[in-house]
Amino acid sequence: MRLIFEKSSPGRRAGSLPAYDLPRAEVPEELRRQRPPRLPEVAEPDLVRHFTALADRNFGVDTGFYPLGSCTMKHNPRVNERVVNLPGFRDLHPLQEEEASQGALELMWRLEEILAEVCGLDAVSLQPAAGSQGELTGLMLMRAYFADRGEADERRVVITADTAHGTNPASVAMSGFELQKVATDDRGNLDLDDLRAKVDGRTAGLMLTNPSTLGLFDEHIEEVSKIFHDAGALLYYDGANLNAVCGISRPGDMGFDIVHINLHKTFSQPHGGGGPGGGPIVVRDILEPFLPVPAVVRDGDGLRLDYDRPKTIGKVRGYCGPFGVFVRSYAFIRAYGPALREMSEVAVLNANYLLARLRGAYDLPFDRLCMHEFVLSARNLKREHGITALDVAKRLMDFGFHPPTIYFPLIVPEALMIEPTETEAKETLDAFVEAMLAIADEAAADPQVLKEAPHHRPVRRLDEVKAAKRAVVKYGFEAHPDLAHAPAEGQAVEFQKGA
Amino acid sequence: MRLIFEKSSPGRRAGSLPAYDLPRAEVPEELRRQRPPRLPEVAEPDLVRHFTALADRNFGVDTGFYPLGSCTMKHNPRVNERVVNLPGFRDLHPLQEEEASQGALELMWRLEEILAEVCGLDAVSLQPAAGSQGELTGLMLMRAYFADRGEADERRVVITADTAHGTNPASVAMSGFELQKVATDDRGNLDLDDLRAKVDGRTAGLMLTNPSTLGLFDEHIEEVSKIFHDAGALLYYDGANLNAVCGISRPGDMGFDIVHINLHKTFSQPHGGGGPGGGPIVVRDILEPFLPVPAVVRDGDGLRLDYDRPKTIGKVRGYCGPFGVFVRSYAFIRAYGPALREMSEVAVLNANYLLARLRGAYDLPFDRLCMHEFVLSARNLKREHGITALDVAKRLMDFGFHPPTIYFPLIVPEALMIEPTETEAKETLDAFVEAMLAIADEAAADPQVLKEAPHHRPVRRLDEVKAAKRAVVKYGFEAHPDLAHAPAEGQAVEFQKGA
Amino acid sequence: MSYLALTDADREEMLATAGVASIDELFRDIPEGVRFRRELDLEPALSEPELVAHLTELAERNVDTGRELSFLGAGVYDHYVPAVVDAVLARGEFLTAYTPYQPEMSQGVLQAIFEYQTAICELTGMDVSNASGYDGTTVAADACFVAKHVTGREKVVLCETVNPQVRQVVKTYAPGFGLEVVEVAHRGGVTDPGDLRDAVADAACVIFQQPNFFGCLEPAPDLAAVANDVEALPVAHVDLVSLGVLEAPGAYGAAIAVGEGQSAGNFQSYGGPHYGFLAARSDFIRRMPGRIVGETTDLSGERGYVLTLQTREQHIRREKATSNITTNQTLLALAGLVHLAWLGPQGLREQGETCMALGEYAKERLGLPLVFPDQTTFKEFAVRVGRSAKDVIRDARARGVHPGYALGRDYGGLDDALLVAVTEKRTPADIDRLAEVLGEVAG
Amino acid sequence: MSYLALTDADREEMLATAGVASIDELFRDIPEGVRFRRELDLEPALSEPELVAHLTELAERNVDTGRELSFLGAGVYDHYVPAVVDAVLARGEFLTAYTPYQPEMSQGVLQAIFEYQTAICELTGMDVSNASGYDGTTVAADACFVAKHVTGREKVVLCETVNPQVRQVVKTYAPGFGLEVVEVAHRGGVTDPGDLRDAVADAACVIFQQPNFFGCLEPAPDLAAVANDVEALPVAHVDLVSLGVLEAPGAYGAAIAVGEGQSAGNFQSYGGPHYGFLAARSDFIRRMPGRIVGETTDLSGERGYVLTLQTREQHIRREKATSNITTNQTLLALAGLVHLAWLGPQGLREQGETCMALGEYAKERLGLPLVFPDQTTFKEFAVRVGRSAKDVIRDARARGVHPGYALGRDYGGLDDALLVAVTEKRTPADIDRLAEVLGEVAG
Ligand SMILES: Cc1ncc(COP(=O)(O)O)c(C=O)c1O
Ligand SMILES: Cc1ncc(COP(=O)(O)O)c(C=O)c1O
Repeated sequence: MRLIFEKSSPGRRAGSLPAYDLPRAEVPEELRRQRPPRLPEVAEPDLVRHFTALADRNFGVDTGFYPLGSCTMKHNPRVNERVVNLPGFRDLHPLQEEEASQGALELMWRLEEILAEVCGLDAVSLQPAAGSQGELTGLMLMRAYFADRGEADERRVVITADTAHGTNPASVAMSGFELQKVATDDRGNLDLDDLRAKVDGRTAGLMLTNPSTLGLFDEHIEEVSKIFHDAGALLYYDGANLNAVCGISRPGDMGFDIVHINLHKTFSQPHGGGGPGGGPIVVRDILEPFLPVPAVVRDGDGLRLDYDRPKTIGKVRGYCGPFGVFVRSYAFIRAYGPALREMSEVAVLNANYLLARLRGAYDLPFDRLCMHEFVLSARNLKREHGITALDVAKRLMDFGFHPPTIYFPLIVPEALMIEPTETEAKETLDAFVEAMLAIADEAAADPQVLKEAPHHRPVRRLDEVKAAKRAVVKYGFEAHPDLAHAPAEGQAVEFQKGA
Repeated sequence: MRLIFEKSSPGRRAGSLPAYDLPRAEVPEELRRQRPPRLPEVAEPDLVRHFTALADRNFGVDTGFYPLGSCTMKHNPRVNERVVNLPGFRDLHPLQEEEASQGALELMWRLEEILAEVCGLDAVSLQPAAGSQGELTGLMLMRAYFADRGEADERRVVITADTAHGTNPASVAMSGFELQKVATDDRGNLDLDDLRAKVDGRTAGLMLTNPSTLGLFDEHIEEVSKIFHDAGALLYYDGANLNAVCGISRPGDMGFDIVHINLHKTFSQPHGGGGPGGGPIVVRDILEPFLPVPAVVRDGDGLRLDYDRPKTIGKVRGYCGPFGVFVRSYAFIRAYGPALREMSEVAVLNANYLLARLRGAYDLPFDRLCMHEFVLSARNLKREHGITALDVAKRLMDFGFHPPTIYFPLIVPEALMIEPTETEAKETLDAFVEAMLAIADEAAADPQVLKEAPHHRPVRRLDEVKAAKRAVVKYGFEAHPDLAHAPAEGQAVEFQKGA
Repeated sequence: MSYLALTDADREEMLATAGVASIDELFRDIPEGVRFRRELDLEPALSEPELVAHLTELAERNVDTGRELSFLGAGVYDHYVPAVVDAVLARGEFLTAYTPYQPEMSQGVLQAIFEYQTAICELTGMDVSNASGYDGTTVAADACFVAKHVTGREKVVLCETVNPQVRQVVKTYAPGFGLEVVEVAHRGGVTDPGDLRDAVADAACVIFQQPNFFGCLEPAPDLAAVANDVEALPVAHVDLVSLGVLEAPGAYGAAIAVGEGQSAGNFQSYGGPHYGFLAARSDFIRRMPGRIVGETTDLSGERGYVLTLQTREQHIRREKATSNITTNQTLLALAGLVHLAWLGPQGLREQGETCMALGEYAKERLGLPLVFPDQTTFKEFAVRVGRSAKDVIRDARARGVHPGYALGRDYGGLDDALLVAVTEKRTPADIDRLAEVLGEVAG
Repeated sequence: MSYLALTDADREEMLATAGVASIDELFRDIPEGVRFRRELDLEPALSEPELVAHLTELAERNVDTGRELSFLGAGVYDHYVPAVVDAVLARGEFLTAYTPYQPEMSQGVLQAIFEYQTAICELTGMDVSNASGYDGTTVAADACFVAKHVTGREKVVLCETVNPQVRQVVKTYAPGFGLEVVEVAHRGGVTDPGDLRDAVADAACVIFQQPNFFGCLEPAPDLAAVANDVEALPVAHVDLVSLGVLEAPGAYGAAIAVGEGQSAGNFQSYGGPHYGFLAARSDFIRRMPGRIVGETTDLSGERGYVLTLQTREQHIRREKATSNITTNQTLLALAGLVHLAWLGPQGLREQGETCMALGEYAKERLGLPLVFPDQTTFKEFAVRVGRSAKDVIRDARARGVHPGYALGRDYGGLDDALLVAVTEKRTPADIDRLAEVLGEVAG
């Protein structure tokens, strides 16, 4: 499909703005724009058609089943789109005086109360824009906490699991800590011996996802938290998998001191093809003094923003964070009320149902009941037929399903990480199972059809190696390269896709 | 694709409404519902997916070029959707007190002024819900007018052109007039001799589309109107083709006394897959007393609804008509201002450009410059290759275009009635031309591919004869018939599609 | 602002291709005498932001039901419209499509209409539904046209308890159809079967409304029986919201069911666009007005949908057509379908029960004399306010509450009667507020 | 209300298939000691209409820019957002998609990002743009991280005229990066190149804002030159709306351009979600943080788009990644693309010219002393109001006008300074009204 720049024609335009007849103000020559930017020039009809056509080439939860493990692709209720567009939210300036933004402050206050209850902890900052930023913020809190105790120079190490999401080690590095990895035992729990060997006075804390990225709840979590707390270290909970345990088990009760929540996962903020998201952090009281400013505080019968926090780490994002995201997630939670527990129950039921029906055809590295998601391995297909997890994923597209996350977690070869979420009907799960079983059969009967999949998408399998080698990252106008006649470099590469 | 009833499962639901704990009010046994209606039972996620999937199986102006002759499928500006959803319009009750609906009354008043100016006439009623209802209303006005003059019993006949849209004769019949048809001459104008022979003291009036459904402006329109007015009869203007002449020639100046305007054509109300529409009527002062009530009238510096019109025909629709349609069309017109003329100029330019490029490959029954649309004939293809207008239409689908109107007007065999509208880019027109020329070539080279077209739509050519014979017009639940195993009856039938 | 895509260069090239020297020459066939030579006298073009500002200013001069606590109904109701309806109607493939003349391009809207027809038939207990009519008034007129052709008779009997808007439209259409209209007065808020019997002789049809304009439940089965006894078609004008708790017209012998669809899926929007529904017994299928979608198969035997029974329609049958309608209200009917699917059978029943319960609560809290004390009501009821209802409305609105509709606008002797509507959106607390205000302003 | 689809029958069957007797048993691996045994202490579930009523009530407790005449900017602006943006963002295929990990499923969003990257590069004069960062503050911190790795240096120089929100975020991130932050005070509203030269020695980068927080135009080319002289990366923080009239950072030697995208395509929404953009010279392409979309071909040689250069990213490079970011602001960036395509080059230039012209008109009409009289300003400017700006704001708001931002919140000695923003939505008449009100309330 042509780029909008290729549909552009000089002098065409869609938009119109008011023109007041006022004398023109001059920009000093040396600061004035010399060459006009080559933005698209199209009329509104073609603008609408272009983006309608692009949407038609995209797949969302609205289009069908999207079991992308670790991403919790649940239904996004339409009522949330209605309320987030209320003028009182949509057209509110972030620096509006506090007395004129009480509704916004009230919503944030209530959302904080809810998240604290769900996590079993004491204080919340809604500011982080995503889970990764929540991680970074949480680690900054750790540093500030130990600095405050004069242990800044000792507490240098943060431990993560070898199943950890890539953001965990990356956040550790960005926040200036040293990284240490701990192994996973044969039941998918943290290896306690390895752990004991590594935790000491240099340990600042643990970052853990529980249930883990294997979709398994750590059976020794109490022991784990004891090990860290006894060593004077803190525990950080990566909340990406919170959808499994709302109202069932609370991070604070498990012993975690800092939690981030991905509002765009558990609490249904639509992810918009990459974002926005929200990564609020929820902490134990000992960490509250270090939270980012401003804090929403009660003041008489009103609310205000408190900047006067001497020990704060500062700010990690502008204003109070991604407010629109808060509105949607707040609305989502209020629709459920205490039945949030049922949400998690059904998410776990759906996952276990799929697991039970698929375990015969694909390898199951850790044979336990799963939580909201589970990880299969296509290594049996690879061994027997040379069919990889990538091939399975691409072939699923032809059956009208979005593939699961693949090649993650890294400790599982040919990983297929499947998360159905609670909003899918049994009929949908059954149809997915039929497709997965059919693919396993095809692997034996007709492997080539898998290797060349997908066959029914707007494009066939894309050459990712060529993309990386050529690095064509913008339209070149007159000088745009013609990759079609560049040699093929290979096909989609086998690394983590999803999560 | 399955029907939503086939996706239904007992106990599932999407919606939720407030439940107040109040004593339950009983319905008398004999009036109480006995068997619950079998409405769909689906959760919101599947509800959204179902209608998303249905939308994907539908083609609109947003999807691509839609040259459906006589339907004026132009772009629908998105800003109109924004303003029509303003709470002050969307949530306004039609019986709200006048002092609390001044904004709505003001909008209707301004729209009436605009339509009167565009038509060159004096008074307007926005009430009719569509063009057809405008016709009926206009004919009721004729009857009331002659009744008022004591000529009710003489003036029994309404004359229409043999090129007239089906709604014209149908409206004549429904309003209790007798129908008489007048022929078209070899330049596509009304046949004046035939006309003179038919107009007499029994003639109530003429119904005419000008430019005609052939896309041709009647070169003798002044003479035509003189003939009717001399006979004491009235002239009715079917405004379906008004998009050709805004600011260029006004029905009132042509001699017409009553006009209907299809707001969903010329003034861009989106047609929504069948409706809504709007069919305001615009009349000469002599007819104003008979207009439907209420009328919007100035009263001091406010506006009010006047019901006190002793000679009114009454009401043809509830309240003041389809108000939301007025909002969109008013916004559309205000965006153009006096440049409405340019809108018509470009509509006519686009049509003549297409005509010039296609005339070589398809027959052109009336060889003149066209207005906003033109009518080709596929009779040459039929004669030489057995390819019908229907086959051409179906094949166009494979090129990504909506077919033109076919088999209308009736006086043109194998008619292809093409209306590009003013909002199409030249690139789009060129692509359409290429497709039409390619199809003309295919007719000779590979007629079978046309006979079996379309090949790239969600369904292949549908059996309309079977549909009419079997008349399955609702889902039968347990007893739903299986047409797949019923014998084929034939294919799509060759009658008017479009307009 | 304009929505044109041609550049100047495009225009030049296209004029040349068309073989004319100028835009003006394109119009050479238009006689000089009817050429419009000045500029249209319209206000200057507005940019998009100016357009929005202007329309916002107009909109804010209206008091919508978000800005005052409203109990105004009388045929159009402030029911909740679910957000999914907005989302579906915003899809350009639905919004910007024309009537599905070419079925292979339009399976989405065709299947949706087929589903709509099914839902309407289920609710009304009928065999066939059309794809919608203009609104709740015109479908009543359509029903008369059907009845005339089916019975060959020339009289329509209208119950006075039918919405005045509907009656007015029927009376406006009737003469053209060659029909005379007779009205039957009500007794105590409902139609008396005896009175109807006296009027019904050689009528083509009888139109009654359930619940009627006063919110009262008519003895619908009896009225239908009276009509059927003399082979006049009983036409029931019903509210979809009531059909979860009230019997389906088909179940008590109605031949045709019609109604205003607004309360299922459409915003009030000052009266439109809305949709009217019309469903009938299968005997009348070939007399139905308007579009009907039917199921069929394609060349490969796959199921598909098309506009069917088109030989009824104007584009084929011309002056012999069952109606002149072409554009209808498909998009609004689609909204109705989405709304009904969102509610489901259980939701619809609960909604009806809630409206009734709130109604009873309101009667009790208001403590005002009921105009029709002996009747069961649904969603709406009439009370006496002791003085001119118009004045009471004015004074209540000054207190931020719109208390309802002044029945004196349509019925003699009811100047002090107020018609109060309660939808599921009005809470008991809202009703308490209404009671408080009426306590202050009622006579 | 819930969004669950399983019926009770489904649950029974599925539990059986999963081989457990009850829902509770599904959680048997969770140690007893950490099981949560009571019900969550949350308010009861709300039905959809109740939810809308509740949130509407909250929303109405805010005074949005539709309810008062506002001149508040300071980083977030009330520019017009075209209706097409709403329409595109409402498409479920965009709205409800995740990051395009599987390109064959996501060509729509991938191509859109590629187009976005192209537009950002055109506007900034850079070679490569990422797919967006969180907002205008975090992209500045990202730039520091890039600069640190590129230069191996450990100091960041921040001009004091950079938005305080941005500076605070940079200072919060810096320690983790092992960076020290030095600020350069302004002279008369802009940064003096000489002052900068004194501070820039062995800095990794210099961050300046154009137009700066006071709306003043910095001597950007000189500042960039000073940085380049010592091989510190010049990082320009720019406003997209200004780039139709102001020079592209790439054209005056900036190494990296960042900024807040809100003013192109996003509503104010109390500060988010918005998007931050980050673009750089091609030298830094393999140090770029975040997603980048690249062009490639498929098995048949057809053009297509994929996430590329992923070896920079956390899921592959782990602790060695150029950033930890995964979720970004794609939907908001898409809004930006639609907005920019709607405007086109001519529209963008006109918008910039209009904002400037209105600014000059406002300075003249207000007739208040300018805080920085010698500077050219864009869209925003600072005036002295003769008494506490906070009090002036309070009193002006009481008259229905929000006059701007109190600079004293961030800058010493400016308690009487008011920062006034004028977008194309403010008419000369609006400005007259502001002048009138300030005439009443200014000291
Ligand atoms: C386990 C885990 N941790 C962290 C993240 C990062 O969260 P976000 O994408 O919100 O930055 C994700 C999401 O991709 C995740 O799956
Ligand atoms: C020439 C002509 N007349 C009348 C009509 C009927 O208009 P409407 O569909 O608005 O009832 C149409 C539209 O189909 C038409 O093309």
